[in-house]
Amino acid sequence: MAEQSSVAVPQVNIKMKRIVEALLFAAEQPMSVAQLQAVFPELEMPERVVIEAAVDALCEDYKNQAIGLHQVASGYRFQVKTDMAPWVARLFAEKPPKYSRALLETIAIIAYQQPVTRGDIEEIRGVSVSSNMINTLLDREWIKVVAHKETPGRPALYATTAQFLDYFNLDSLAAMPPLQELQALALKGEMEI
Amino acid sequence: MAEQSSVAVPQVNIKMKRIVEALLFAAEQPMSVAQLQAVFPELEMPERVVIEAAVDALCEDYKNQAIGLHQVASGYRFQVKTDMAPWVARLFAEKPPKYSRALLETIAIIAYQQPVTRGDIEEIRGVSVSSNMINTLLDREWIKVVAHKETPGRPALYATTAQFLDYFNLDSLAAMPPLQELQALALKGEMEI
Amino acid sequence: MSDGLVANVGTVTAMVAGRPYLNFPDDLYIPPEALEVFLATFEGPLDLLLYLIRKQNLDIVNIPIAQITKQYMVYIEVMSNFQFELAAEYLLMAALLAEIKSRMLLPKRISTEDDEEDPRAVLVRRLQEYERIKKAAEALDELPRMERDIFIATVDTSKVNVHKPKPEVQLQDIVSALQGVLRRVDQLSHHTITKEALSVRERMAAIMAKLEGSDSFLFARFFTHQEGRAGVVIAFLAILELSKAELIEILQAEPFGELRIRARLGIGNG
Repeated sequence: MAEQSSVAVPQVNIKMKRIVEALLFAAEQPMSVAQLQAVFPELEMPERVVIEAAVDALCEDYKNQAIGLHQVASGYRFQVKTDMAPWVARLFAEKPPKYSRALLETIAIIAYQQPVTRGDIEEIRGVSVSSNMINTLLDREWIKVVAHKETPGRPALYATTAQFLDYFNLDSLAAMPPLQELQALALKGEMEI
Repeated sequence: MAEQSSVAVPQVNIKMKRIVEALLFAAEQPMSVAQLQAVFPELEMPERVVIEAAVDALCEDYKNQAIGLHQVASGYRFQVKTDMAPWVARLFAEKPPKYSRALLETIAIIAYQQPVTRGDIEEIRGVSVSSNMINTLLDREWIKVVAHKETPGRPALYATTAQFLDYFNLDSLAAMPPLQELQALALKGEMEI
Repeated sequence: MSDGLVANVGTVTAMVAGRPYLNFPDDLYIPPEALEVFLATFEGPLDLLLYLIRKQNLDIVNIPIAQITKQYMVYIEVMSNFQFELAAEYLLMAALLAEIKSRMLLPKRISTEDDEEDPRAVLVRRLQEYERIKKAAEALDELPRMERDIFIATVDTSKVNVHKPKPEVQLQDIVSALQGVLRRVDQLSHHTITKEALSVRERMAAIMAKLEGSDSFLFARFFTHQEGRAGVVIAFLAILELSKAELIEILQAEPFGELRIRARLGIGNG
């Protein structure tokens, strides 16, 4: 790759390489060349070849590290090299991953308020809900899209699945713990009226 | 760091360095030396100094990259170098959260004067502190109850957590910006009453 | 805080401060809402006092109590003239200032002079303490922090061919996450969380799933008689709830005809 770049591809721009490196590490999903280009202001948007040259140079930079840059279907992503797999496996056995508070809040809102749209969840949480979070829950098959709301954009309506209930060993949603706060809040609402 | 290692610290073990690198990238939270050690089988567990030498060597390796190894309160983590932050911020559509003055003052009091009760915070700020504010800080795991004061009502004593320091990119409380000195009082008689 | 607003109010007070009355000349009138915003920019009476001291370049360690008390009272009176709900702390501070001022007027008794502290000392110390926390909070806000300046470098571990265990979650984690949300909702009272029984919520989701991709169903198709009376009630409540949320439509082709349920068609894309 490095050899190619000295022939036809433009000189690797060091600053560009650093920017692409930072973006690929910070993004939590693979990024395509087009997505990388879109990060730049319109007038400064680099050409495809410039991004590609930066990517090639990064592949070279990380050749001997424990992680490397790989191309997957949806773009480029830094990955742990396969020879490190046994160690990474030991790490996860030692320190099982945890869900973020934001994700727990999201699944809690879906469970107790279903069917809800992402917008509904955002409204209740008061902050935006990332696609990543929804995807994690869909991947885990804890939630599913039950319908689309007939409003502009036809947002998906999410509900919990049977797998979600199975995981928590519940036979129905009604078996979820009742929330005292919920009742207190409802009472308060009635008093205001 | 590299020079030290040739004197007292054991030679950097290339394999060890790669393992530590893979583990730090794979872990989703900062990892301490002890946590890194614990990944190894008991009989092969490396000495602290061996891990530390690997960490030092990695710091050096990433000196010119767009990301680097950084120490925060709960351990080491790879993070994007701050000069690249403006580019990375462009990746995310959502604006980063802003914190209210009330919240910042409350957490500052807890950080600098810990352990403190809610009453202590109110005394310094001169206004009442809502339960919500304390709950928000507890939910974020920025503070925790470390004890109860042996006074009537046994109020909770709050202290900051490692997660709080991690969030603000600090490795210890001592790294917080220093508090301004209190000036000596110089009260003279009133001129106009 | 808005500089323009602060400057504005500052001018008014300067004009008013020297005078014993509080009638605003017409050209200096500030709408009460603006005063409210102004007051809201302060974190409490200490913050307001600090502002008054700093605005006039007074020395915090030697504040002229009479002068500062007078100004503070002007603000408080202006606020209460507009019938703002002043937090009790502001009134408490007014009382404290008045007390200090009156104690300073009293002749000192020779015998107790040594151990009697200057009545201003406690207040000045509190102001100093507060000011340094205020500065510390500003410094904290400036520190590089996650989400704004610090971004964690992540890599994909799914390809290393190891079984990555899924995070384990206890039911209690979900309940406490929701409780956290509810506490916040409580704070921002304009959001409402409805309190339908979960069995109704579950049925609502099931009905939507059934309607997805279908045209419509007869009303009766959603009642499962095997579940008995309770099942019928839950289905009925779920349908009413969905209708209220404008997710479904209940149609009747002719008077006394059978009711049909269908997913609601949007106005723009129906």
